[in-house]
Amino acid sequence: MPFIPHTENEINAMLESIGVKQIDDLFGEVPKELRAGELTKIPHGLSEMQMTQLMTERGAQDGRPVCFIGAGAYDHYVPAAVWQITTRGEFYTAYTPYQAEASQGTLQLIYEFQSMMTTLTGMDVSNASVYDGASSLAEAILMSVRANRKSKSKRILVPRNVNPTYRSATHTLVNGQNIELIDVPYDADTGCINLDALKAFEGEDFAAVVIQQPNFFGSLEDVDAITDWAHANNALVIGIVNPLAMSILKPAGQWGEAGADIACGDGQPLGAPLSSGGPYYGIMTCKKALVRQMPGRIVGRTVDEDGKEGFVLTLQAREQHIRRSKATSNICTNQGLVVTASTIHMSILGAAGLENAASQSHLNTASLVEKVCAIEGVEKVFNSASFHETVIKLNKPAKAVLDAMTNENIIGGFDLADNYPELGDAILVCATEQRTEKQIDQYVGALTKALSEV
Amino acid sequence: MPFIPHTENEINAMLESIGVKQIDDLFGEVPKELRAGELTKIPHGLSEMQMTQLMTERGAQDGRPVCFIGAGAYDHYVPAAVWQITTRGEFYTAYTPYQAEASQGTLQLIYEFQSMMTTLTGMDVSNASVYDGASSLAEAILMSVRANRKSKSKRILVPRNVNPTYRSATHTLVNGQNIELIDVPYDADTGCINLDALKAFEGEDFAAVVIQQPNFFGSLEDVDAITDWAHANNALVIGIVNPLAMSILKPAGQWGEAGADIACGDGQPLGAPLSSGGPYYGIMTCKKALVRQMPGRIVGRTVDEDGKEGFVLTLQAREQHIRRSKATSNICTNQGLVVTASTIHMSILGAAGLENAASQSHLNTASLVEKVCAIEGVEKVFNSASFHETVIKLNKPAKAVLDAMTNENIIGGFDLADNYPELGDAILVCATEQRTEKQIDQYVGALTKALSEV
Amino acid sequence: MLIFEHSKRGLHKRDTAELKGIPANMRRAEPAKLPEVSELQAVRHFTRLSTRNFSIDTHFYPLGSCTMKYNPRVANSIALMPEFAGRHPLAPEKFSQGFLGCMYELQEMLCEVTGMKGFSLAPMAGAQGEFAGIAMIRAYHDANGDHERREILVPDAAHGTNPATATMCGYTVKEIPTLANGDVNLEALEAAIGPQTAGLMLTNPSTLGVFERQIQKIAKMIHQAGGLLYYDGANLNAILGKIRPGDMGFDVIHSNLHKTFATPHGGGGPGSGAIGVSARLIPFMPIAGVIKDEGQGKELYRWANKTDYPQSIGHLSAFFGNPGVLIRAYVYMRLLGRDGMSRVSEFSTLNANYMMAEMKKAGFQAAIPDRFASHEFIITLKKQAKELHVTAMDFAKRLLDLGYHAPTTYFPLLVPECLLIEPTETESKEDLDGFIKAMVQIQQEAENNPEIVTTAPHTMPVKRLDEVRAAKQLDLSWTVTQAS
Amino acid sequence: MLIFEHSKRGLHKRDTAELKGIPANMRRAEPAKLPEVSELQAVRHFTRLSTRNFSIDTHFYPLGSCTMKYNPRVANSIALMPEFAGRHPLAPEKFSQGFLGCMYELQEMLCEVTGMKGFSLAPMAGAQGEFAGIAMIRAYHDANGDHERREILVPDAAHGTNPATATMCGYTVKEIPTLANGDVNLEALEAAIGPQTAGLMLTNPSTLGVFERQIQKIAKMIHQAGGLLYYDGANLNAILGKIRPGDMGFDVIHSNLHKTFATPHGGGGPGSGAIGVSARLIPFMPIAGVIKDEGQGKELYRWANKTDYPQSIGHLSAFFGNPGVLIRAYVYMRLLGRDGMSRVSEFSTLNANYMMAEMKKAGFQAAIPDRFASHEFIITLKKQAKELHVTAMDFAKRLLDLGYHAPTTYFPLLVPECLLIEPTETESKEDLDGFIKAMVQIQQEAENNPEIVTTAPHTMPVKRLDEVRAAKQLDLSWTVTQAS
Ligand SMILES: Cc1ncc(COP(=O)(O)O)c(C=O)c1O
Ligand SMILES: Cc1ncc(COP(=O)(O)O)c(C=O)c1O
Repeated sequence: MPFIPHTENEINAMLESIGVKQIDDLFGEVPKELRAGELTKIPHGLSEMQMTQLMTERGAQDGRPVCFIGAGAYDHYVPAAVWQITTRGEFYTAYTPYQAEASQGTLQLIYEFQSMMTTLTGMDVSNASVYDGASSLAEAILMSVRANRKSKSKRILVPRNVNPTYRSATHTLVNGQNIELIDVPYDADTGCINLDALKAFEGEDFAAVVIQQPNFFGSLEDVDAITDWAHANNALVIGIVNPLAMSILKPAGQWGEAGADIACGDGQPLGAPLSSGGPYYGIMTCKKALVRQMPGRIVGRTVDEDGKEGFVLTLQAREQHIRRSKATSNICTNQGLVVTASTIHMSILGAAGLENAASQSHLNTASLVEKVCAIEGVEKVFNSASFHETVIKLNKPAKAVLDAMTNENIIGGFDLADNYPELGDAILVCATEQRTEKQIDQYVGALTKALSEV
Repeated sequence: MPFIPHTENEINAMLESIGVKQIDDLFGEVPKELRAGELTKIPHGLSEMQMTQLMTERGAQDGRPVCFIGAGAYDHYVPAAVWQITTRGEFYTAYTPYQAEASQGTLQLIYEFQSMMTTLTGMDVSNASVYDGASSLAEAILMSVRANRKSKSKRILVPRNVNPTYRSATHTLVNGQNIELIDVPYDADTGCINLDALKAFEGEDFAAVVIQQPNFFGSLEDVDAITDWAHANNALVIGIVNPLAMSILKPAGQWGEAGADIACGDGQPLGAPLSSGGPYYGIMTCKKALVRQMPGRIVGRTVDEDGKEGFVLTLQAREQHIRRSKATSNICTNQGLVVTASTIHMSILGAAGLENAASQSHLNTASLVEKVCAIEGVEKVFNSASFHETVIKLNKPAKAVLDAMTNENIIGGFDLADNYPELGDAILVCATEQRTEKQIDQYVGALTKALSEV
Repeated sequence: MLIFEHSKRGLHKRDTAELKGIPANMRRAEPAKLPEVSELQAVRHFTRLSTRNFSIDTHFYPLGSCTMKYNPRVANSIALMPEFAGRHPLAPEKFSQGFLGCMYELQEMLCEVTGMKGFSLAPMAGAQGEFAGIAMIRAYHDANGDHERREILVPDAAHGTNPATATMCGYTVKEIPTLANGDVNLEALEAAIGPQTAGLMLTNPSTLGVFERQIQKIAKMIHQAGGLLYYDGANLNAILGKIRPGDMGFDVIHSNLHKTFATPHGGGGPGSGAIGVSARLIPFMPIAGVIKDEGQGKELYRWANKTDYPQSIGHLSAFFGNPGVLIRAYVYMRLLGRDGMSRVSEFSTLNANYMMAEMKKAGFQAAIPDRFASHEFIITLKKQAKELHVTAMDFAKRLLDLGYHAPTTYFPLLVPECLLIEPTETESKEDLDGFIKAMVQIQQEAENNPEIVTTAPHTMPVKRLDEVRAAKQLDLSWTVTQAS
Repeated sequence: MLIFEHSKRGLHKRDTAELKGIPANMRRAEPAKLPEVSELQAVRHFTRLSTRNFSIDTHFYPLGSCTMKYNPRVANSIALMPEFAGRHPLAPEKFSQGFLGCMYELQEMLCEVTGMKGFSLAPMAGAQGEFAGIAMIRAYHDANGDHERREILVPDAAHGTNPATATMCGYTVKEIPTLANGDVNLEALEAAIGPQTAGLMLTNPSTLGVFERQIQKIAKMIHQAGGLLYYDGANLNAILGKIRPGDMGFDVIHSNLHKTFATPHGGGGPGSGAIGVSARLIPFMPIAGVIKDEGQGKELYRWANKTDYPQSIGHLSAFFGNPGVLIRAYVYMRLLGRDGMSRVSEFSTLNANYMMAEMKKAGFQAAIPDRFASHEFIITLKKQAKELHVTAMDFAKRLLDLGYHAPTTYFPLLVPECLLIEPTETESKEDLDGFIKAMVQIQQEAENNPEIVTTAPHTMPVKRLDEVRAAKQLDLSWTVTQAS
């Protein structure tokens, strides 16, 4: 038992100090009938070596397929320094920085993170993360309902081209508070929201309008027009953004005349490995006026008794450990370690590095799309501008084609059938900056083959 | 150029401070004809991402075969904590601890390492490493020539069952100083040195006798008898030991009546990955009386001005940076990082952990040998006691058999033909504690198949 | 110095590929003002920053209710293996059997060790586990047409996330008082229960560090009233392998895998608040869980979907929770194995009781002095505060100087001037003794030289920070004042 | 506290398999007295120890002659990839093409950037590279029957490894004096050369931080006398990509890959002292090098053996040097690429000259004030030592307090009270300026309050240590005094 550092002698000395005969006596208050028997379904312990062998086998079983899916999680390159420093014990094994003086490392880092998020999104303030992109949307919606002074409505306009699991998770998370999410249809040609669709809602009362930029199809919304429309209709604007895309796209804080009110999204593209879907982190930024409605931890810069600069958790009166049932949210543990990685990632890459990764991903996807659309029976679905992700349509059953492509060790795209049956055999594809020309050509080969065989 | 942190503005300011127009002016003293042209054979720079892709490909090309070779480098398990801590920047990117006050981390660690090496080998003192096992033998031999007060001889008895590359590297390294290495034959039945073979040398003058325990064949020498014989003949005893084996075998300091005088060997089994042969490190330990003849860095415990305990490099008057042409050795840079890993490795495993790894490796090899010797045409070569490594003989050409086994992703053993042609189609096999029963059975299957096909 | 202050405009070269097809009006006009530093500057900055933290790897960190135990390094190296770290969440099953197999086994092990019938790994922290649990309770009542149950009962000792969660689920919260001996006040509970009761949230052992002895009675009372029982598993470490929440009668529980199962807290997260349910709540489980389909002599693992749980409360996240955390917890559980589980609770309980005994002997006042502690216990310093004007916070700050992270302060709220001390099973007697010695030293200082305590810490990178100023003169991000 | 002092006898359980077939008299009677600690105790101990070090990742470290530049983290992660870290040195070629391909390309790149005709990666540090080089010189003369050449010439500015190496190879050493301007004294050299001359070992730029301008003349003198020229490549960083030792006329060189090519120094090593040779020395190269066989349209890489180099000086190590270091150097070179090489020497030279210029302006005395510095330069504090009784060592110790690692002190031996300062190209102007500011501060302290300097350091874990005691009362290892 390498994790328990007690010798027999010590155990005896400790029991003696307590005044009991054996450890079990310490559980004397527990009713006998509640004592568990042997946990037969739990296997016997493994040594670290055996565990490593087992997981090496399990890993090998899954292999390392070449990935052309994005759909909310993107295979970007992360410099080696990022996780080597992030996993230093002092970052990796610290708790939430409750004792500020003994946590200046994490606190300053979060302050720097907040600064990076605000410049990237063009917003005024940022928190230290919520769980993920979906939960950031839910929290943003709850926040907008609390914050919108012009509307008492609990209704939120949510376009259908917003990430479908974000929509369903948000439903789960806000539903208890009687908040209603109203579908807004997308335009069949562009995949985007057009103002005509919104006009249908004019005159009604909404707390907020959600815009995802780029939207789930990778298409670029006319964020300026939608933002202005929302504000004209007394609704707040919640932008869901891809933070890497923010390095090249107009930041949410600059949308329309007044900018988005809240920008959220998933921080994964900034240094988090794909890792089967998490841990990532949810971005939450907003205008200054809304800061007291923001959930989650926030770090502020202040001074110590000697006037020396230092950092603390601040505005804690919003949080559950102070406000309990009246807190802005129940969130306590957030995604600190990934925030740490992300802050280091952004520091190493800088704006130029992010722009390079974004533009190269865009170029790779464009190249992929151009090449596959040259194949008979493959075409682009939407004619709008897009960023680094695109919907293509096949003339054969998408599921079967994607299955066939796995034989070439390729994950060919995300099948849209479950969420958007109206699109037919459509798949969402993405080639990040990590995809080489050779891999793109392999994709084209595998797709061609699959289409001919299926 | 991510490793050069200068902006154009800064470069200009710096040039101005120096008083030159351009960087090239700083090379003005260099004769024009010595200026290099374009280095056309060096490829253009890669990004970190491209480099990672390239090396991932190269790595995949070599795969991860199942390894049944030892022959001086052993595939033992290294706990994950070892290299995660070893590669912390403060250990990884520090220089040799010349400024003691700013290097207490490394210095204390080396002191602890020296302590571990002495208890493991049973010797009095240890240095902070030399390059590897082979260089440790060469340095030990040079040391014995300097240290032996009873003999002025430059002749050393080196059994033929000492690791053949150790012998040839040692020849290279000591040859310039007119030191002569004299072969001692091994017994054909046991693979070991017997006293009869040594008796042939009685009456001659030798500075030292070398004993490898276990020897290159994995066989166990009668170290007590050989040590006593050597001492009786005024020769010092140099033990080459496998430090993992030292956890279960009689330590060199206890061989015979008086113990070995110098124990050396390769530290690889204590936490160094196989890594194609290095970096490992050479162990150097000796009796206290010989410490001033020992090459390499040595750390001592002392006190500071306030009487507080601290650590420094000591006995530096032996070293080249002080003694120059009269130094005990030219060694300067050693294998510090691997020593760091090894110290952490031994701390995590403890004596019990080393014993477990050693005994399990021994058991696995025994099991492998038992199973393969049940195959028609396979037999053990030596009848001596052995530790975790054994020579087996095949009734088919060894090279061809080993080649065939690679098709099953197995490295089947080390072919002894080049170094010991007298043994015929013999190979040296080893199954460390990392080899599973399943892998051992795969070996048996692959060998059976290979023998039938070749 | 901030990383931004090392930044030099113009250092990074742009090598941006053409942004084909993106109209100018959708583009960014000015680059984001991220720092421009060399890789060495970044590495050095963050390496140095890291050393301004206390952590498990550097310090004893007895933060009550947080279970700061050793986070095995092998769990990290396995989670970062390229096959796991590089796996896309939507990868087809063909490329997922190794990973999903681990997740399935993790679910099974969690069921076994908690006595629950089903487990979902979806929640991304304890609070989200609570949310999922309470949402399921609500879905259950709704499915029964039981719409009038609008209230969740919460003992006043509960963690703040409990009432906050109930609110988030649309419930009102009624607080139940706790007796001086740490047990729930049954009379008050009796009085509070009614047809409006949806359920009770309970931590057992409670945050007061004692086992709720009346748990079976409480469970009966709630169940008889038609309510359900929620177990806040933050304190599962105290009973792991010895007592199972399912056997106590709980209907739904969350387990903070980042506490009990030793995944790192990372300066704030990530976590996992995996939830277990009794049979009647299985249909309501969140998506996603892993299902094992057997057939044709082959096992196939896959993610559950809406059709597996038709009454599901739905998704909780964009994908499937925090698999990188789950892998670490899985590794930890497999390392411990069957027998290791109960050793966790045994030794964490031993450590806590030993510390409490020694501290009592040294003159400190335990909040509940006459009972055994669970894996944590409370010291109250109200005497010191009153007589010496040295508060629990002062003790906490002074501990930092002496090389120990402070215990949790001022929680639970009902004990004045309290320190909630949780040593965990991975700390050695040597470190426990060192901590006690430090506390004794501070007590002496408080008596003889109180200023050294009340102005502590003295050896940290900063002294006590002005929190009021932080909240009033909000400075939440760096802004360029000057280009260089 | 030593790790041994945390140890508790009886903590570790023995689970030793039967030692079948090993006779009792060959076994260990008592277990080795290694520490018995928990994994957390070990992790915490060594994590804490690490923070008692200065390092590149935490501090500016301008240690002259040591080229302490940034060690890219990606090189580490690649070297530790399981395919490379797990590769057995004797693995068959079939499982080695990826690795050997890298090594082959590394040899080729080193040839190109140094102007040599062949390269061997075998030597495990600079000193072993020197050994191999001088051994080859000896083998060459021996092969020519030139047995009377028994002397190696070494300038007095040379690093201690040079004379030590010559001795190890069985040569006698003759020192050649250096002029005040840093150049070799040609008259003295002329006088020293003779039929006994086997060769000359030279560092260029020299350890005085200036380029040896007469190198072509020196090469001619040595070659005409039948000697060979050895290049100590420790200072290759100064000329990388701009000037090639091969073009200067050197016959054999070593390159400290752990310096110029940014592999970490690891608190003492490991290194690589790869050696390059001119055509006439190729037959004598050590084993092993990587050879590319072409044929049947396929390339096959393999290790060289004795038959490839029949006159080889032989093996230098048990296997093939330090491949883990070589991989890191390979990664670094590929990252820099063709154009990056000369940027290394340009910016390391710029940094050194800028620092020298600024320090001269601040009143410090450069050892060779009228010439350009190479990538390093020397400050002499003999005036301060004489007038203020503050020595170079005092300055060095005080620098530690101010957050800078000290430069190399008292080397080269011929400059009194010297600091050899090598900033390297990866340090920013910000850090250079900070260092200069610290030096100015120390100078002021030396004038106004010398004691603060002469008793420095004050902020390190220990004050100045008693080295005399260390050497006299040898305490080189911990011994059990008491079992616990
Ligand atoms: C008793 C208790 N319940 C719930 C939680 C919430 O868990 P999390 O922080 O993972 O959301 C905590 C964590 O601090 C806790 O201590
Ligand atoms: C000029 C010079 N030559 C040779 C060496 C020896 O190199 P190594 O330490 O790698 O053996 C050094 C290293 O300190 C050096 O500075």
